[in-house]
Amino acid sequence: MAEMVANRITDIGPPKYDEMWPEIIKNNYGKWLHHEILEPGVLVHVAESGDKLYTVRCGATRLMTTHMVEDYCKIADEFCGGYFRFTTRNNVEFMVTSTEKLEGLKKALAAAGNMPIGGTGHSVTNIVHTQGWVHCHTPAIDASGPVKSVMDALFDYFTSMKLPAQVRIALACCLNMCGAVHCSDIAILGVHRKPPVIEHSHLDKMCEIPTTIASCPTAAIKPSKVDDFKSVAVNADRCMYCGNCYTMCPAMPLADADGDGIAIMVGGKVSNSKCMPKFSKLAIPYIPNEPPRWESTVKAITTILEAYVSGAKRYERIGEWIERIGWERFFDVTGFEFTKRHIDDYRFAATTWRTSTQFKW
Amino acid sequence: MAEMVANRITDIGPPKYDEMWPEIIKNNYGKWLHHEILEPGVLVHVAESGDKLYTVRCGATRLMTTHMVEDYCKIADEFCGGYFRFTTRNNVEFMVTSTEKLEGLKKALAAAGNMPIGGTGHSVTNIVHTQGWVHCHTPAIDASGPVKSVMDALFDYFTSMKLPAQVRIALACCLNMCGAVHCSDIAILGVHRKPPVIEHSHLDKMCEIPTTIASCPTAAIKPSKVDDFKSVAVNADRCMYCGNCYTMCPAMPLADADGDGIAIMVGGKVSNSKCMPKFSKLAIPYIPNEPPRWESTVKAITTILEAYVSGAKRYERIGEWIERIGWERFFDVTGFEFTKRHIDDYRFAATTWRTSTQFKW
Amino acid sequence: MAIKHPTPMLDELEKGPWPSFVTDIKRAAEAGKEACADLLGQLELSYNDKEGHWKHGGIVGVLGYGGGVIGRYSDVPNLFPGVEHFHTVRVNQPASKFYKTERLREIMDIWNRRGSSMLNMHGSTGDIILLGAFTEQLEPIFAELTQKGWDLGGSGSALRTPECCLGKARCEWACIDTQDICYNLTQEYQDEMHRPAWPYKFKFKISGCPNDCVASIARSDCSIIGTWRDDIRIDQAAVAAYAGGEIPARGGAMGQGVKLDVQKDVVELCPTGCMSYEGGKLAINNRECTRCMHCINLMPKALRPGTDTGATILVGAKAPILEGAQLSSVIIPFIKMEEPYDEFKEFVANTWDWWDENGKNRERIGETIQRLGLQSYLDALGFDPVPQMVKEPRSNPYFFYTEDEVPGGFDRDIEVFRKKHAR
Amino acid sequence: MAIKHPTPMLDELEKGPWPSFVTDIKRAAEAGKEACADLLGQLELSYNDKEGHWKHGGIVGVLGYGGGVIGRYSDVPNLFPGVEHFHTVRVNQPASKFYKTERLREIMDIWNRRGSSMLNMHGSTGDIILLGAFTEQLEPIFAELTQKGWDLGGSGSALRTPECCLGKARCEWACIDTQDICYNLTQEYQDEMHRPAWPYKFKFKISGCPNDCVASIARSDCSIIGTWRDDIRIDQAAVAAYAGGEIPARGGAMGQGVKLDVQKDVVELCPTGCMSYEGGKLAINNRECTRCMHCINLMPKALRPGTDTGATILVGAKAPILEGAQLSSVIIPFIKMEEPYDEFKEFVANTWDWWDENGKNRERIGETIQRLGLQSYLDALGFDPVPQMVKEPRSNPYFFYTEDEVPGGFDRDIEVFRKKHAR
Ligand code: SRM
Ligand code: SRM
Ligand code: SRM
Ligand code: SRM
Ligand code: SF4
Ligand code: SF4
Ligand code: SF4
Ligand code: SF4
Ligand code: SF4
Ligand code: SF4
Ligand code: SF4
Ligand code: SF4
Repeated sequence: MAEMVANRITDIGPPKYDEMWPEIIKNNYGKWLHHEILEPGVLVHVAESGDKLYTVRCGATRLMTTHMVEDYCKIADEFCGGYFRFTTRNNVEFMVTSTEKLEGLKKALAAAGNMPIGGTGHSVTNIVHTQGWVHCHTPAIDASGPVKSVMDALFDYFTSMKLPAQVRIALACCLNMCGAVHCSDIAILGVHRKPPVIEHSHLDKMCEIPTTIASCPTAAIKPSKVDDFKSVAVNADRCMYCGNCYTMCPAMPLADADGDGIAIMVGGKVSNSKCMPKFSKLAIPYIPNEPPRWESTVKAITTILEAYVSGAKRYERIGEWIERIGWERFFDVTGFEFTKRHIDDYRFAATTWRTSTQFKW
Repeated sequence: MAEMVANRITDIGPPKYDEMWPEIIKNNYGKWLHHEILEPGVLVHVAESGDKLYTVRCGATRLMTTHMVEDYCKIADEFCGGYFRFTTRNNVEFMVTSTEKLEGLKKALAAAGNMPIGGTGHSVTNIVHTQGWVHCHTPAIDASGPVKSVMDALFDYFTSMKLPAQVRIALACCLNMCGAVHCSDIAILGVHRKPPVIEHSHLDKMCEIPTTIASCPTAAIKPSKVDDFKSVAVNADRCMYCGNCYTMCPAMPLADADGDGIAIMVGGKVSNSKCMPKFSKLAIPYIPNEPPRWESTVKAITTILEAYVSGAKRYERIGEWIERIGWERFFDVTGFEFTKRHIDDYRFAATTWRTSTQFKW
Repeated sequence: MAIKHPTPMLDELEKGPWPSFVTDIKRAAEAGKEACADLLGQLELSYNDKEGHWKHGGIVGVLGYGGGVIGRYSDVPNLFPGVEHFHTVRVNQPASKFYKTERLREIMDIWNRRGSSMLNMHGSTGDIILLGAFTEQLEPIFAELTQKGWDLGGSGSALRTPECCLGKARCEWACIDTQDICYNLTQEYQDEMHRPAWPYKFKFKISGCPNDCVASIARSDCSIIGTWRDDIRIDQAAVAAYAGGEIPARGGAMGQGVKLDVQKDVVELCPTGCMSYEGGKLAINNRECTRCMHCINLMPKALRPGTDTGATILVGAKAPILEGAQLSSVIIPFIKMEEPYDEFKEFVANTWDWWDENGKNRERIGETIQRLGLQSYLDALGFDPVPQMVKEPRSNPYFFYTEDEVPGGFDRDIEVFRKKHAR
Repeated sequence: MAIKHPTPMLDELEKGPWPSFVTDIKRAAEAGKEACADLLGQLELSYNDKEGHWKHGGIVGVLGYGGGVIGRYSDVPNLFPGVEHFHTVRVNQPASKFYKTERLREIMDIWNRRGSSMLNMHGSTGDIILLGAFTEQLEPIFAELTQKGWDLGGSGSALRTPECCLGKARCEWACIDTQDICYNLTQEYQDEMHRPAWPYKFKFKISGCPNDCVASIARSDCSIIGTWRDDIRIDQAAVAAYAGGEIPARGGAMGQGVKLDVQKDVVELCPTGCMSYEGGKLAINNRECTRCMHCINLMPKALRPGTDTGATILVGAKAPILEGAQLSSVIIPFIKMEEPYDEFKEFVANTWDWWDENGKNRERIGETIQRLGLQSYLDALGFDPVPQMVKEPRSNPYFFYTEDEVPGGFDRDIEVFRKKHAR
């Protein structure tokens, strides 16, 4: 063991970035002048030197095999001098230095069949998402399945740029919200609806009871003795199914076929362009899990997008559009039901109530 | 006693409103068509019937004697058929039905010397205020003195209509804020700065200790035994001088010549016109009490008004102006210091922090 | 009696163009009111000390009433015996504060004889405040007042004196009869006003339109604000007159000469962008209008509220003690407010029941709603949630279900779960 | 090995134009990866059950590291032995995710041999996620990775893998060297990343400009966002070309044909109203500009950020668990970000000290700031408050003083008070 430690390489960090750059980036780093989107998914960046860099963006699945990576590598080797990159939204970008190479690249991508070009400008770009039933232990929904189903339906918006502005969709499979679901134009959020079921016979062995109790934001958990086991009890009236207790204590699973499903939130954004960053707000509290194609979820999202396309002004993000027309009108034009769950009752609730006579009928 | 009760008239409520109306209002109630401000302080309302009602608004002190009321009554008897009214901001309004009577009325008011005409339209109208050292038990400041000092300085804005929009000033002599100080264009607020001084020898006799403890919003009060007296102790670090304990317990006075003074808040409004109602926000945390003329307070307010006049667009209330230019610019143009006290740390604090890169240097 | 004490500080407040309360009080002192002479003396002392000189109020009042009188005693009575007692009597003002001088003089007469002759015209809640009575005068004052047809207003943990804007009496925009509503509620709830029985105070304020001239949205637990459901009435000829500068902008609010720029001042400042002005015609897309009043305010001769009028009811405004200030929030987007206001009174009864049952001591209804959630209050009212109640839906994902809403309920068997999912 | 389990549900996800993860995984299964075959089987079971089939993670890892590996076990291992263990290894990505295929293949090779061949490219924090390892493979994988010059990213209550936008590599707007900052911080804080010692996780994300293409303001405890202090650079000839329709609006973001309306689309949508366009000349009052990027975004050939560049530092973003989601808040309005970033690192050290000392278990720094107040954090940093830190000043009147700030201090003598004020 000691030897092993001695031989071990640790704390070296990742490779340095510049090793991963194609020549043209090495030459023009920090010296780009401007860019243009030539067609959906195809960008050109022009440097002070006059160099031009053509980028082709392809939709990717994020959850992928080494085979898929190898496919990307091959294309990069053939057209891009052996370099390519992933975007912050899990798309793949191939870069070439001439229009001739660009044409060849585009043909090769088309031939691949699973490398759709798009996601730039006023499009729906790739859905940022999490792991779902493929890996995590707390999901209320799958991730890759709903993403695939939604992107199939919105494919035309990925390969075109006909929206009023950028639309960013994110999915998170539980309230932990790994990603930027809380600030997305449209957010698909996995929600539980049942309090944890408690495994009294094992809880004391598997979990620290005080930490478990402390983990609950609503103080719904109390110590309790059940059948001579030291355990806990959950006050179902106070539980909001956040799953934080389960994170601390595996003896309190939440997952339930009938309970779990999807909430849709809308109108968030991240960039500081025009308006400040915004949180997404609740549009639909619950849609059942419908594997394998999550039809109702897909329909809800296309409904939002269609209302947005027909109602928004150019350059308006979804949140800006809704704030201009008013949330009361948003529920009107989408036909979504406004329920008691839409009314905030958490910490800043009072800041969301309508303290004005200004509203629309 | 029983007889007395038998004879007593109770629960009759106020006289009915219509008994107090001049003839022209009886005739045209609910039938007014439009109005116009003929000059500062002088309005005309035109009814469907063609009747015209001329109103003259006079600044008044609110804190007044029966002598002053009698002066008003005399004018009302002479020119207004024995009717007049008070506005919701403690101005006095005389109403006549012809321009001839209007001229006579205006002359009489001018002759009175203490009935300045104004307060309409884009003016500074009367200051809504509270009782101060003239009556209440919890004030940090006087009310009528600062009001008189400020209105003297702003008199020209009362008798003219040259501001970008209406400016409503309010004063409250302690954090109880009797009035609409929390939603005024400019608010003058009496603040204490020392924790209560505790009269241990009498506290238990004068106050209920549990209620006293419960009254503190920051839980700064704890039971305590001092010199054998059952009493309370205040954790000075947690006390924010709100005076709520004193409201419940007279053995805990806060007033202190060195501690007390004025905070200035700005940018609030009430009407739903254009933008929704807004709270006033802290501009200056503390200005010492300077009886009899509160020079520094007067200066702070004229500074705000001058910056507003030179910076605002027409129809912009103070709060709208500040939000357009940004609070960072407000502190710039007024020269007021931005301090740690301006940063909220109460319940909704996080909603006031700048969660964006958008700001001005 | 005349002036008893030198007041060099207060004398400074006799200078300047704004009316001087000092001059006024001196006049009363000179006319013989010791209370006024001593009030000046004590106030001068406060100006020197930079501290007030009143004791914490004692419990005084009139028989059978739990409020309407605020006790007040000087803490330097030896120096100023005329204000040793200085209680206030809150007299319920007539709705919107019109006065027949004859009737007002009834009060002045009583007050000159039995009190200090000092007044607040009016208190911040709306009452006529008689400022400075000795304890022994309270019952006689009350007896004389009621005999003349006047009654006390509210104080303590009770309904406070309702207040309203002048409304239909002189304003073309009043969408509801503010004075009648104010009077009717005051009469209906005499008991609630005079016999405190609640967690804390409760205030009604009534404004005829969204301009809210009585600041009800900021200062009342229940704000009744006039509005309309149909279209803004437009007189295109008058619009043209505004555009041509024949009528001054905003009813002359900036002076007679000021011309309105219909496009820039009205259309472009409309918060919903629902107006247009083309070819000299003003058009409003009323469906998108939020009835903010801006355009009407700027062109009072051309535009008027609609005719299908009623009120928006908002609940919960208050000053900052303890949980921070609140504005009222929309609870009923629209209600017809017609005499005898039964629907509204039913809502009030349900509101008070809920608050009475759930409110903590010294907790305003706005705070109770914050603590228990708007939904809990709506449930008690039997109201369905509508988007008009919020500026925006929640941004957090923390919402609740009841057991019957979720198929299979909340009770699950860990054994069944473990059959599918090994530990 | 090939396909082991029928997957009628998953097969539905092979249809449609978007790339199918099912098709991809099937390919790996067919190429012989049992893990992939069983992953498909277990996922199909989840689709049937509408419940996931992973156990709560166990504690696994590599020697000397407190994180970088997330344990995961199937709860139906008998059915799907290939995924009985399915741990993830978080490999620290190169800043902004450019890859030389040769280097990327190093990882793929290791992973094909020793793991499931499943990946997340990339995880939400930015790592290359190797998805599905058996426990016994963890050390060998780690050894091979490090030998090739790769290291693990963060997990647990530690610094998480920093992430950045592509910045100067391909974007004309980058005001800071995002990749170098990201790399430098990653190297500097290897210990903080690999040996969890804090109340909870901590994330850095670096964007080159306020467009924030790495969503740092929403997803990182410390957001480093490029900005500038001087004037936006204008090329008036290019402005004219936009106005004339020679260059498409927003760099072609709506297609090549779309013409920009400089007045309507740029000037009128500028949030500060600090632009004007008269006589064909675009003017910006830079003093009033809040550097929102809108105008630059719409006319990338005509406008460019200034040249006195640096970063705004914001702190505290996080997902909703527990206190609700937060965005980062401005702490340092402007800082020059120049190698070796000493000033910034001093700020980081002070930040971590304060959080370490004051943060509760599982409390993100944003929550600690909420609980203790922004001022407490600023005090620890030794920073003066500036209005740039807030959207607006407080609206409540509840603020504190220290004893030395108030003349006479806090200790008062009730006897002295009572001498002036009788009880
Ligand atoms: C490649 C990428 C950065 C990277 O390091 O990988 C990137 C690249 C560019 N972004 Fe971005 N953005 C990228 C993620 C983002 C994100 C992050 C996100 O979506 O999670 C944002 C914030 C989104 C939000 O607000 O919710 C983002 C907000 C912007 C904006 C501001 C848009 C707005 O008006 O709100 C611009 C400006 C614009 O598009 O005019 C911009 C502009 C650009 C430009 C034009 C910058 C340039 O001059 O090269 C690049 C091409 C834009 C395009 O695709 O139309 N980029 N951009 C990311 C591509 C993601 C993808 O695959 O789709
Ligand atoms: C007399 C009075 C009502 C009463 O029952 O006593 C009244 C009367 C009128 N108000 Fe008011 N308002 C009166 C207090 C208020 C208040 C309450 C307050 O200030 O405490 C407000 C809310 C103030 C706020 O927003 O902070 C108020 C907000 C308005 C507005 C909206 C102004 C705005 O744009 O925000 C208008 C419309 C306008 O002026 O164009 C208005 C308009 C009017 C009109 C034009 C209504 C009419 O058609 O007759 C009246 C004359 C206005 C003028 O003086 O220029 N009235 N008005 C009150 C006079 C107070 C005074 O003595 O100065
Ligand atoms: C007389 C008056 C001020 C004035 O100069 O006009 C007044 C005077 C007092 N108010 Fe007030 N309030 C008066 C209108 C208000 C208003 C305005 C309104 O009603 O429109 C408010 C703000 C609106 C609201 O209700 O929140 C107001 C908010 C308070 C509060 C804070 C309540 C809160 O929930 O935040 C207190 C504190 C308390 O109740 O303990 C308070 C308490 C008090 C007490 C009883 C002092 C105390 O701590 O016990 C004062 C008695 C003073 C005295 O010597 O008479 N007073 N008080 C007003 C009543 C006159 C009238 O009946 O017409
Ligand atoms: C793998 C990944 C999701 C993905 O599919 O990409 C992920 C997966 C998990 N996250 Fe996450 N988080 C991942 C990025 C995020 C992000 C996004 C980011 O970093 O930009 C967030 C939101 C931003 C933030 O940090 O707040 C995020 C917010 C959370 C939270 C909520 C934290 C909070 O303060 O609100 C939790 C709950 C917790 O820590 O107990 C959590 C917890 C978890 C745990 C450890 C589950 C748990 O309860 O213990 C998940 C392990 C799953 C697994 O099986 O591997 N994860 N998590 C992401 C990390 C991959 C990587 O290293 O690149
Ligand atoms: S969102 Fe929840 S379920 Fe999904 S990966 Fe993150 S922690 Fe796991
Ligand atoms: S799921 Fe959340 S709210 Fe429910 S008991 Fe667990 S920690 Fe508490
Ligand atoms: S604001 Fe305070 S001091 Fe002034 S009257 Fe109201 S309770 Fe009394
Ligand atoms: S003044 Fe306010 S904060 Fe201070 S002890 Fe009294 S109740 Fe508490
Ligand atoms: S609130 Fe409306 S109706 Fe009442 S006086 Fe003011 S403008 Fe007129
Ligand atoms: S009332 Fe307000 S929202 Fe309606 S049209 Fe007029 S300005 Fe626009
Ligand atoms: S954040 Fe700014 S610098 Fe970075 S890629 Fe996006 S636009 Fe370019
Ligand atoms: S960057 Fe934004 S604020 Fe600055 S000039 Fe451009 S649009 Fe206006």
